[in-house]
Amino acid sequence: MPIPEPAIIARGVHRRFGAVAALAGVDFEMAPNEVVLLLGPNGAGKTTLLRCLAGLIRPTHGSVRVLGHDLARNPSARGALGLLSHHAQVYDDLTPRENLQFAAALHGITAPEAHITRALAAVALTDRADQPVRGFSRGLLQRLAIARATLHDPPVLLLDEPFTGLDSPAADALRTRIAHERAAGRAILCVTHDPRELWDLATRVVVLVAGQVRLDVARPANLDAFRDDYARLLAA
Amino acid sequence: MPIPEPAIIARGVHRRFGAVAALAGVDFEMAPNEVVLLLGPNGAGKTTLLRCLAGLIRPTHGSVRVLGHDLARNPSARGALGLLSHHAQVYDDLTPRENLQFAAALHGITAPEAHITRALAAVALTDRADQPVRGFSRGLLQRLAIARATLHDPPVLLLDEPFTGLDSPAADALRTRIAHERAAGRAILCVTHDPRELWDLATRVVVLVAGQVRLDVARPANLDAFRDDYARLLAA
Amino acid sequence: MSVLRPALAIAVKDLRIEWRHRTALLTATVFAVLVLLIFVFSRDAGSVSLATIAPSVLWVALALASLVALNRAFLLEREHSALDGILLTPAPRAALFWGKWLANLVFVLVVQAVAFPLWVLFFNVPASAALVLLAGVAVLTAIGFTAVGTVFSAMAVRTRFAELLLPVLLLPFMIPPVFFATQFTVRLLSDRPAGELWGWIRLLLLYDVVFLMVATLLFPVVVDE
Amino acid sequence: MSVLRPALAIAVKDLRIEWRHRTALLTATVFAVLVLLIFVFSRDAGSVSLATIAPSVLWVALALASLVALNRAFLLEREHSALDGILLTPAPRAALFWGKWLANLVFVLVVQAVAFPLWVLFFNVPASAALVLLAGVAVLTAIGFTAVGTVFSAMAVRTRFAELLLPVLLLPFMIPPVFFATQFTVRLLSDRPAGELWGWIRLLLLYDVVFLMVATLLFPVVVDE
Amino acid sequence: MTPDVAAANRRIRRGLVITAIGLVGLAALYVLALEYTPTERFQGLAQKIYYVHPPGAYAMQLAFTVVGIVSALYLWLRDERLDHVAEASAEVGLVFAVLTLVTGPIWGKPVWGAWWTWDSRLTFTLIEFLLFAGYFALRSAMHDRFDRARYSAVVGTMALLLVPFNHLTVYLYNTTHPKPIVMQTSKPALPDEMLGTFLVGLAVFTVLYVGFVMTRYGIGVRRAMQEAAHA
Ligand code: HEM
Ligand SMILES: Nc1ncnc2c1ncn2[C@@H]1O[C@H](COP(=O)(O)OP(=O)(O)OP(=O)(O)O)[C@@H](O)[C@H]1O
Ligand SMILES: Nc1ncnc2c1ncn2[C@@H]1O[C@H](COP(=O)(O)OP(=O)(O)OP(=O)(O)O)[C@@H](O)[C@H]1O
Ligand SMILES: [Mg+2]
Ligand SMILES: [Mg+2]
Repeated sequence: MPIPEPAIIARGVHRRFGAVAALAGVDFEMAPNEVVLLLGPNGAGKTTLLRCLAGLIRPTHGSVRVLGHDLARNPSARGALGLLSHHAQVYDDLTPRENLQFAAALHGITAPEAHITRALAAVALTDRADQPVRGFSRGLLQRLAIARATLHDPPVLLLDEPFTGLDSPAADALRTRIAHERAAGRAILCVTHDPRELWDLATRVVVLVAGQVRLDVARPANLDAFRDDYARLLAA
Repeated sequence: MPIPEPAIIARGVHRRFGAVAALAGVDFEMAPNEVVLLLGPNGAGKTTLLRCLAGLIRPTHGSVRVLGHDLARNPSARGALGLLSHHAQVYDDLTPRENLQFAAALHGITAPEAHITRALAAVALTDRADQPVRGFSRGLLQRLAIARATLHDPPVLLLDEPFTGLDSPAADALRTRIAHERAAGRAILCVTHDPRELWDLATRVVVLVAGQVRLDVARPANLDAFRDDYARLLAA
Repeated sequence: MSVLRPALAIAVKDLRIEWRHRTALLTATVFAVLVLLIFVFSRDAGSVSLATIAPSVLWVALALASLVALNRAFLLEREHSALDGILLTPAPRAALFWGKWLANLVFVLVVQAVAFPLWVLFFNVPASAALVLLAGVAVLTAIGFTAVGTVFSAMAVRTRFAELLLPVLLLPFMIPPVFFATQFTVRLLSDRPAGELWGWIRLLLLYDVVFLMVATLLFPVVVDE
Repeated sequence: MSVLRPALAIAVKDLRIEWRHRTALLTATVFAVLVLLIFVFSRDAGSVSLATIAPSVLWVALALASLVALNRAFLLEREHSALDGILLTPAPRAALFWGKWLANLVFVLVVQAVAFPLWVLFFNVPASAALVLLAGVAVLTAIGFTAVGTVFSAMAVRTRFAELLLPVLLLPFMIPPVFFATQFTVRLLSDRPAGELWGWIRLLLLYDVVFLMVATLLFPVVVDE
Repeated sequence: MTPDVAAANRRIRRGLVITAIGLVGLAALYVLALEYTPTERFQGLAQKIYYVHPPGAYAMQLAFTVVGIVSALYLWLRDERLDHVAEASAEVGLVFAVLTLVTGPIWGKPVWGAWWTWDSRLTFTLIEFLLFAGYFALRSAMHDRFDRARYSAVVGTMALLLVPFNHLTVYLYNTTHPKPIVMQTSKPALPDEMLGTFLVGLAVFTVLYVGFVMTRYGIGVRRAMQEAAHA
């Protein structure tokens, strides 16, 4: 299906690390106001794909575009994107608030205070906002990472296993958040191993296996049916 | 309920980090052949409790026993316990096989090779067994961590969010593994945020909130009903 | 996006983290003094007078202390791979360089500010106007060290054992300025004509200009893949 | 559980990791050599002859290089908090100390084995039987450094300032052996009677014995909570 | 306010009282030194430093020795109060070390014409000073209270064992510094008034040391209490 004005384009993306071919020719597009679930076995290349799209690493071959920009070559356009990775990207010696203030400064957000307070409230970190991050529990750290990655309301969001370590209230909050973003016409690409986490909000499902797209369909109606197909796909 | 010859005993366990009271008087017991789900919001103290039981940190007050030993004071008894923590506890520069060989040597496992090969197969790492761990994807690392933590088949297993990052086949494999361990009469304490992951195998559910046990019941029959109760408990 | 604002934000962030627990600063200075000491004790009092080794000791000590100081620069970007967090923002790469460099320079200057007077004290250097000149030279060396060091520590941090790799990369580049500075010091203390001194200062200036430029140019290559 | 087997396992593991890419080894050696060089350059050729500073330079260089080497020891236990993995096994704490110490010792000795001949070369020290004795003394210093260093690096690694803290804690403990060794060297090279030399060796031996014992006793306190 | 905090406050007050006594003693010492003690023939007034400088050095030695012993005891008994004592004594020791390291050169300049010489006692102080600077660097770098106590105890104990080696080092490293006179086995060469004043100096500084440590100890304990009560 041809998509009008795509938010993300990946064309024939290859990426190898030494002997390992993490990505072996990924072709993928997504439009704004899509919520794409990116599934795939461990080591399939999901994280690598996200890092390529974000411009943190360059494809060995192929090209990536986010809102028409190659972020690796064109840093000034990076504000368009938010990446929630496996790492929190914060400083242990600063408090959550200070970490967000720093991020805000780099994003050139003007008058950030109100903004930051809201972001902290959104992940229920208000009461920990002024304690140093060092010693935060895994889930608290993940919440801060979410606030950090989405602070500048980017039109394109890449989420790598965003529900990791979140307790159920926090997970629900994140789902609501994603629902809003979707309504606001953002493009959201979310890596997960448990499609249940975001099934109802997803518009499309993409399965990556061994660095290649094996399945790219509009979200099926029936989750259980899909999970059987998925299991069969991986077994093959 | 009085339990015969408990595998784990925690009596009035307090643990404070600076101003934060991570554990505020935890009383908890579990028998062999129990599978206990440990639930609780982020920052409730679950990881801290596991680390206290494993003897990695000492309670500020209170006492812990694993098969009758305080592991912090009595290292030689530590073989009785396996801890799968948030960190993989492996060396990036060694291969999975080398990492397990090292662990085997420290556990005094004799003739480990066959043992190790089996452990690697159990987590489907056989084909990566001889590549350095550096650059492993999150899920692959988690699988290695599982193999590492359970290499010496300890009678007591502490699992901290063991399903993190695992793809569905790996998660299923882990569940089967836990089922076997349970059948073999092992005591398994498993921290999770999504009770669905291990509901059918669990024999008991314990909820920790703000460093105290708020709920300690035999596993309810109805998961959805329980999740509502749990939500209400956290909301309170 | 402007360079200045993010650059300042980065420098302020670094210095704030250091300031939070002055451990790094304290240790770097104590380290400098200890290097002074270990020299004194590793010399044979019989044959080598303190005056003769004073210049070498000063510059070697300052060089090693800067090394230690530079190490921390990118180490704190490593935990939770915070560096990615910076690279994901539209802040220009130049801003990252200038910010890091500024923080490093301040840090090294503070260390020097403590170590230098102690050197004067321990080696009984005659207090005179010459010392002001010497302090100026110290600043010049600091500028050069930190320019090169900022680039290298950004490289080193991507590797395991960054703290070990940095010295090897950086020390060769420290040899020329250390050499110039020592020669300058020797002549200054045996008060030779200003003409002789000026030559060495010019060399230091040259080094600083060249490597500041090169560093600014190459830095983006290092941080961007 | 026996101490020997896990101790060896730990030492072998460390050395194997090191051998895999030799980063730290290379670094420490290059570091030692560069320190030698920086001295040659930072001295005032006019007034200071190489021969007079040769002893100092040797020992300062070796001390600083060992510092670099020791830093490595517990850094590799930090990623993925592998140290917890060790502490969770029944292996006795003493085994951890002996294993780490052994690895560190081997490591430092290798560095010395490279740096020492180069020193002889650069400072054209007359090659003679005396050098064998000197090498022996180098081993003695290495034993002391690594004993204390193993304990301190186990502590420093628990902080964010490992690479800064270790030198500051360790250097004061390095001063006596460095001093003894220098005195020994000076006398050896100006071939004094054996009696004079022997005294310094005895002091080094005393230092080694004392701190090996203390380190073994205190190490468990550091790793166990 | 918990009873412990109250106790801590009481200890602080007692410490301050003793400190006050010490300060009065110090004033008295100076009256004594300036009024009733003959001015030394060669050094003139400079020699008056003699009544604070060696005592300062002595108090520093005392402080760091206490740190060492208390640290060793902590490793044995694991009593948190011992850690507070160590912290207090180390901090006070640093203060006296600075005093010695400042008065020493002030004295050295007129007497030797040099601010600093690599004399054994000077150098020894300096090394001890740096050793304990490292000790504090470690303390400040540790986040967990228990780890901090354990680690600093280890360093403190090892520092105590290093002392003899440092002494050896600095003494073998040829000394230009006056040999201790008071400690000589033969009758002290000092005029009796000087000796008397000198001994008063030692007493005064001992009192000051005790006062400081008590106060600082109380503060340390209270801090810990409040931290605990906080949660
Ligand atoms: C830190 C730099 C120091 C300087 C510049 C210094 C200087 C001096 C001077 C000028 C004197 C007078 C010597 C005389 O009577 O002609 C003196 C005496 C003394 N100093 Fe120091 N001192 C220093 C450190 C120390 C230290 C660390 C100690 C003790 C560990 C110490 C202990 C003494 C003692 C006991 C005396 C009196 C015995 C005597 O008069 O010879 N000094 N010092
Ligand atoms: N920096 C690296 N160095 C070497 N190999 C790497 C690196 N990063 C990724 N790889 C390899 O590339 C492949 C894909 O890794 P990636 O992290 O993208 O997988 P993933 O789909 O995110 O897996 P997971 O579901 O476990 O997170 C894996 O085989 C991994 O080992
Ligand atoms: N080393 C530490 N230093 C300071 N505070 C700590 C430390 N470890 C844990 N804490 C605090 O103790 C509390 C409990 O932490 P813990 O990791 O046990 O929570 P948790 O139940 O595992 O949370 P999560 O579900 O997010 O993993 C948290 O408030 C955390 O900030
Ligand atoms: Mg991934
Ligand atoms: Mg946890």
